[in-house]
Amino acid sequence: MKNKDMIFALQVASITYIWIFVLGIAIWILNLIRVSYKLQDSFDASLAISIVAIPVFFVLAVILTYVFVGLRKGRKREDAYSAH
Amino acid sequence: MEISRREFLRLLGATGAGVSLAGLGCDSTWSVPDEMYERVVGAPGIETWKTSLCTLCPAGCGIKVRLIDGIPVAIGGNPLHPVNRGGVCPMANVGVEALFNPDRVTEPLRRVGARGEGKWEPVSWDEAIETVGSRLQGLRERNETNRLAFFTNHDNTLRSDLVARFMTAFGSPNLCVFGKNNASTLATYLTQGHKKPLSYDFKNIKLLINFGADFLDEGPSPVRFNQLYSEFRNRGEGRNVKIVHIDSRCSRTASISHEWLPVKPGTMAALALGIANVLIKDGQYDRGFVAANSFGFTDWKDRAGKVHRGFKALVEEDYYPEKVARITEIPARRIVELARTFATVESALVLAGGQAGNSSNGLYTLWAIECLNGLKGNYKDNGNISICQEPPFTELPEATMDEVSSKGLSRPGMTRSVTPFCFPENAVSLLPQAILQQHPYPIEVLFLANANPVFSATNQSDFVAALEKIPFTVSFNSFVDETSLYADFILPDHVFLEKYEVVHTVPTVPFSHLGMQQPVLEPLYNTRNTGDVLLQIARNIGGTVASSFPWPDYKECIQFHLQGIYERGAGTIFSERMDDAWLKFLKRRGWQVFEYSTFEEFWQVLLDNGGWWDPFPAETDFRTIFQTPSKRFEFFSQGLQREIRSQIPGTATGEEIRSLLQKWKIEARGDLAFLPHYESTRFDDSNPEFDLHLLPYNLITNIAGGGCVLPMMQELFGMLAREYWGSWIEFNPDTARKHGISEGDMVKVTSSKGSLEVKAKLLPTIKPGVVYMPVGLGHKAYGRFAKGIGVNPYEIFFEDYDSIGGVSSLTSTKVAVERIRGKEQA
Amino acid sequence: MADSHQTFFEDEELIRPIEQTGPGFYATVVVLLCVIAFAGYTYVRQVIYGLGVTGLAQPVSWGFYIINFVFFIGISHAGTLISAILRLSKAEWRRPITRMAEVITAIVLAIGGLHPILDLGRPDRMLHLFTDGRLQSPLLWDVTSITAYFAASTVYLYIPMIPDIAILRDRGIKPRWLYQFLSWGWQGTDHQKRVLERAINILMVMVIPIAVSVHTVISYIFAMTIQPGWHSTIFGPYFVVGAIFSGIAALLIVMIAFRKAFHLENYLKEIHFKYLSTLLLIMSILWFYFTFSEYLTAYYGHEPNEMRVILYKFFGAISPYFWLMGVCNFIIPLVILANPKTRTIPGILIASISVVIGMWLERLIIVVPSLANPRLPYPTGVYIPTLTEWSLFAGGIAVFILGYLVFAKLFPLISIWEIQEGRDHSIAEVTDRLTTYLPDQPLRKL
Amino acid sequence: MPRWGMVIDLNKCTGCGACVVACKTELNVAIVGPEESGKGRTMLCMDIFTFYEGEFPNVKTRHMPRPCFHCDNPPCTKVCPVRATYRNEEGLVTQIYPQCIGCRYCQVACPYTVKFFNWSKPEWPKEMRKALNPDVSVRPDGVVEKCTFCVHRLQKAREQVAVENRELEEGDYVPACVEICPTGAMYFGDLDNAKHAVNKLKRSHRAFQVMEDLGTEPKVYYLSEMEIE
Repeated sequence: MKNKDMIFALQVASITYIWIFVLGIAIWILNLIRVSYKLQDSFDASLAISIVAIPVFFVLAVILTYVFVGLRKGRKREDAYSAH
Repeated sequence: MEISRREFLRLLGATGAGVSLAGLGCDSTWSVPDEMYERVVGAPGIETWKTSLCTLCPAGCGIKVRLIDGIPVAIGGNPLHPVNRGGVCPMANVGVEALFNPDRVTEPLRRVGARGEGKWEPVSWDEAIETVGSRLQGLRERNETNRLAFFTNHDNTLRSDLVARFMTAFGSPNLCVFGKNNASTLATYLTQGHKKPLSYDFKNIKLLINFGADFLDEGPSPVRFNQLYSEFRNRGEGRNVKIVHIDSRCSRTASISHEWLPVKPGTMAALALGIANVLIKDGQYDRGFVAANSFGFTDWKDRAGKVHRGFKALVEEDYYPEKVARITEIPARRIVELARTFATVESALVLAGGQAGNSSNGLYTLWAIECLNGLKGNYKDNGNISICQEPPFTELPEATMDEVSSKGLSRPGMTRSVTPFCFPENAVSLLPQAILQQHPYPIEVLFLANANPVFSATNQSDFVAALEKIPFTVSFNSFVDETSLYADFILPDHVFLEKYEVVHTVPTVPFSHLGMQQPVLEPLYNTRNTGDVLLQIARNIGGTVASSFPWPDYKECIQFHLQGIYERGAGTIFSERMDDAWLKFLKRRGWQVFEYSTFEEFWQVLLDNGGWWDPFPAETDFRTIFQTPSKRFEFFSQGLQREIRSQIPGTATGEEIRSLLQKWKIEARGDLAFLPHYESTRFDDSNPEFDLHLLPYNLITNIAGGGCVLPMMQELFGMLAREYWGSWIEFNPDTARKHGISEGDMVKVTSSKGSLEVKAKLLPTIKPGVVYMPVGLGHKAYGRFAKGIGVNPYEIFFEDYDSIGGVSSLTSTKVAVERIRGKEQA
Repeated sequence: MADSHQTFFEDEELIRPIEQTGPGFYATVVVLLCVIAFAGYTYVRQVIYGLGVTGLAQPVSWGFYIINFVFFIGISHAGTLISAILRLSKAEWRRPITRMAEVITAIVLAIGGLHPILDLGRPDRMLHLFTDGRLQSPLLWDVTSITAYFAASTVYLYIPMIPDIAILRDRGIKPRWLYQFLSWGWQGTDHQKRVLERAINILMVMVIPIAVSVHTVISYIFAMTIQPGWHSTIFGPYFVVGAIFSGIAALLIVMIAFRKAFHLENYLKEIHFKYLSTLLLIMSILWFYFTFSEYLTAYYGHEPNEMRVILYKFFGAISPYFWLMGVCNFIIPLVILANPKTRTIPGILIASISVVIGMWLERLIIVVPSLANPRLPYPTGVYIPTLTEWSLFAGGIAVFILGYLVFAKLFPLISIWEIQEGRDHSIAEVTDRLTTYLPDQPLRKL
Repeated sequence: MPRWGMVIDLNKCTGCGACVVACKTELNVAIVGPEESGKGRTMLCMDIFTFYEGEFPNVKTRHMPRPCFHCDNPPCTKVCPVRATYRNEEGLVTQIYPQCIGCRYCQVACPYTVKFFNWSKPEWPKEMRKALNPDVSVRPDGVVEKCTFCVHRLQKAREQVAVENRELEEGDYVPACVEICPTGAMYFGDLDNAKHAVNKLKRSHRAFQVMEDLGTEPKVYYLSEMEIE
């Protein structure tokens, strides 16, 4: 079914987006750490902050993925439209 | 770590060239004005420095102009110049703004609208000079050369001499120099018998008592006095000069003095005499000097055998400290303390100025103060006070005069016929009266250069009326100021960076000197040096007027003057500082420090180094210093006596003198009138509700009114008060409380002349009962940066004059203040 | 659609606003869009002419934008934090209010988080934050923690909404694809329920420290400087308390408004208001306590620079706002909420509005006086906001209302499945739980 | 590495304001005009404080020029989110205008309030733009600026001494305010270099820093006024 495919694509896209977002943030923070190291600009402080910040985002992404995948997997066979 | 220049600039943000702009791809429309961008992106500019002179105020400091590709961008001090010694004031520093001011007069203008309307049309120089010349020619044809008047401001330039020569050669006595013969000059005249500026040698002094002279913000050379004051405080252990300042406001000068005595306005004479009283009672004055070189200290007999009262008796009887304390509101203890310090210090100098001379009793006040110097004998051979020596210019032959000129010149000047004062040439403020009454004759042509009485006179409305009455007025200003608004022609002068000029003999400076001004760039606009224009006009008139001015242009006129110095070989061109002893040695042997094979070489070095000076003044003796009738320092002024007698035909009777004194509103009678004394000050007593004295003061951001064409100075006008682009009025917090005024309120200041709305500032540095306003803002013309900014306190100043000197009294104004609205709504 | 579940009839009221839209809604939206458009216009103007169009100057260089930033972020603590705490503590009365609270968080956070951008002199250089940011700067801490909080709170809003979206999907409400997409095939199977429950449990534990950190970090913007009035250790908790305080007030206002507009009297009962207003009262007292200790320490220490700021707050130009803040945040809530007679819904509404205003004033009192009183003798600054700031403030509020309205048009404001769950399971569960609280029966018998 | 610093002798300073003006012209600091000035947006990299001590008639007025103090431990650079202000290895606290996003955090963090913001695009009348100092860029609107210790002059001095093949000496690099000061009240140089006057002066018994207790370690020292003996 075309509609179904589209929705599936959207769902895949959203999971991908979440991970890109989280990875983006992680890369951004790592980049800032790198720059601070390069310019000797309080590398330690940056590192400390990143230690807190990066896991938070990852946990969020993991939870979302877990829910999305879990919900799809936990469906009764077949049709998503029938009442539970 | 090696970093490239590019990286460096990027990191530092100082975009030294186009590099960082290009490097960062920085958007030019957002960051840099186009012109700037071109210069920044283009090849690096060639930096050159040119020596010149700043003439934004009469002090004429030596400057060094920084030029990038021939465009002046900054001005610093010329370290070789011995007067300002490398320092400049804020105004000079932004002097290029005057050059690039968008509201300069860029070409000769002829008025097309009504007078004061400010509508002009451009004319060519030839046509303008032609018109002016034919007007003057007309006067000559009618044998009425005296009907030309010239209003100018006092300065120390050669142009002033040229103007004077022009007036003489043309044949008019009506050269009116604003601010020239002020009360100080007259006080010098009364005590020392000449009207030349005095020089002071501060080298050995230990104490300086300053009566109201705000030397750091105005006066002969603010930069020099800033340096001197700083030096006084930093000569080193045991050699520092103690500075005592006497004024009703703690000005900047007072604030860096060691002591400030807040005196009641207009009572400084009493204070000075109170100090004299202690000195005389203690016998601590310079007995030798007083006995040998002064006149009228003790009671004396005239030729007729009549005994006259002496200074000593007067002071001893009338000015004991307790009484002075009552008059001046300074505790008697402090007066005595100050007097004792003054007496015991080996070398102490007294200076006066500002408020002391600008009151209704200004001359007597300055005279009384000068007497302190007399008591201390400050005119000794190695002494402090002397006459400023002019550089040895080429002696000019007398201006040739034909019959017309001689006749015109012999007519009485306008002021003399109307003034009710003893010294009429000072009463320039009364000119409007004479012009309006056309007494003794009408003025038909008026020349204006720099003088701006419509802004800065207390009777400015009279000046407007007078200007409207004069049929033909020519202004030589670079800007359309308030007075030029009423002119028929404006023949714009160059701005100081575009012309040749010489400033010499700055008052108070103890050595003869001259500073050279040279153009640092080609004139930006179609303007001409007023000196050149005057020479051209003289040539056009022809005859003896033309032959008095044999020079093709003003530059040659200057060179002619300097030829004398070159030939005489006196003094030296400014040079890197040399050992004083070495210079003295050379001088003793009659050698010149530098020798020049030709005058051209001399001229070039003079231009490059900025001027000439003679570090060692010629020895002077009392004969030359004291030119009074007695050839001594006069406590009792025979000069004044003579002056008064000269105004009465025949032998003066006591009755006639009395009525003359009556006319001059002088309380003193008899001998007292010829002695320095405290004449109670006159104030505007027309309305009992006017309960506060309003006094003006000047700021270093607007010396001699020059700051109004410099936007930076307008912005930083009150930088210490943190008032930008605006005026304010200063209150003592007590005074303010009594009037229900708090900091920042808008108040209405009302005098009998009118009212102004201005912001209130509360400062503990003001005497209660007195309010102060800075002057220099409130222009109605002068271009976009000046017009409509702030208020002009002169507008509401009460019109009164010094009883004898005829100088405008600026301390006679009384005002009422009223809070209009608070800070928030402001 | 045809075979609608029996429960649909039970909670029909909750779906009705989604299915039916009245003219009032459109009128409101138009008005709000006008306000937003005007705010947009003023912002564009500000970008073109620079921040000169605002009332900011030297030395008060932070004004409305920073005040509103702190204020909006403070409001955002309404939701997630309250709902998480209530969920965590298994407070059964939470069921109809959690979502309303969470929506506030998500929308207000987006608005508040954008405020620093309004404040930038060079918004065109925003990217420098990403290319050359410095994690050392508290502003970057903010960027990070607000992003985290926004992510967490939207997730926390969304995940418990999935079953309700499925209900909407099943009713065939348009746009259907949206609900199909967002419901992730929810069918209410045991596995799905387990997954959902587990995720919610993790999230609610996680979201609390994030929420606390956000406002702490915002306070750090001020507290990390050494400026008098800002450099204070209690600023973190003080801001958090203030945030929760204003958040509850905002939640109460929203509840009262939608109770009236959507006729939710059946769901938002007296008891909810009673509990929440008690919480508001407690927070008010707590806020007072923090304020008191903040000022007492500064006053008692009598450090001259601190004193100048304090005197400016107490008696200076800003003092009317200072005392108004005290009245709004403490006196009015105390008087209204401590008295059962006035603790009615209109009373609570008045108290809540007063608290929201008071908390906004508190932000003003924190930001401006410290800047207006520099240590060195500069002139005291005056800050008078211009139309630009006011219109952007109005725009911010309009965006919030619009966002909330749109949300309410797309999703049920009250969690249907949680209500059902409450009906179906919790009564029994609570009885069981209560018995565990109580002493064992046998003991009592003895 | 030199540590550039300034010493201001308050006993020599007369409060004439030449430094304020020289600074404004050297750095092309905008003239904001009456309207903006009225709103309190006057821009001064160098400023002069006037302190009044006591009540009338025993008042002492003191003037104190104030550049940026170029702290060794600057509170402003710590908070900058984009590295637009930082302390370089020679101790100068610099602003990178093309980097600044205009958040004004450094401005509010500075305990001395020396920084200020370009609220509007700086404008000069067409004629006057020619007179701008070409060594320093004009700032765009929306960035924070402050005294730079005329760091562009350091760059020029460096190039000059490189051409002349010698070491940088005292006096090669002097900010505009120090250069203009007519009373010679300001000294500039390397605080760590014993050959430089500032090194000796900062150890004078009259030397103090502004708000030393804040621990910002300003590199501008003042010499207090002396009493007359």
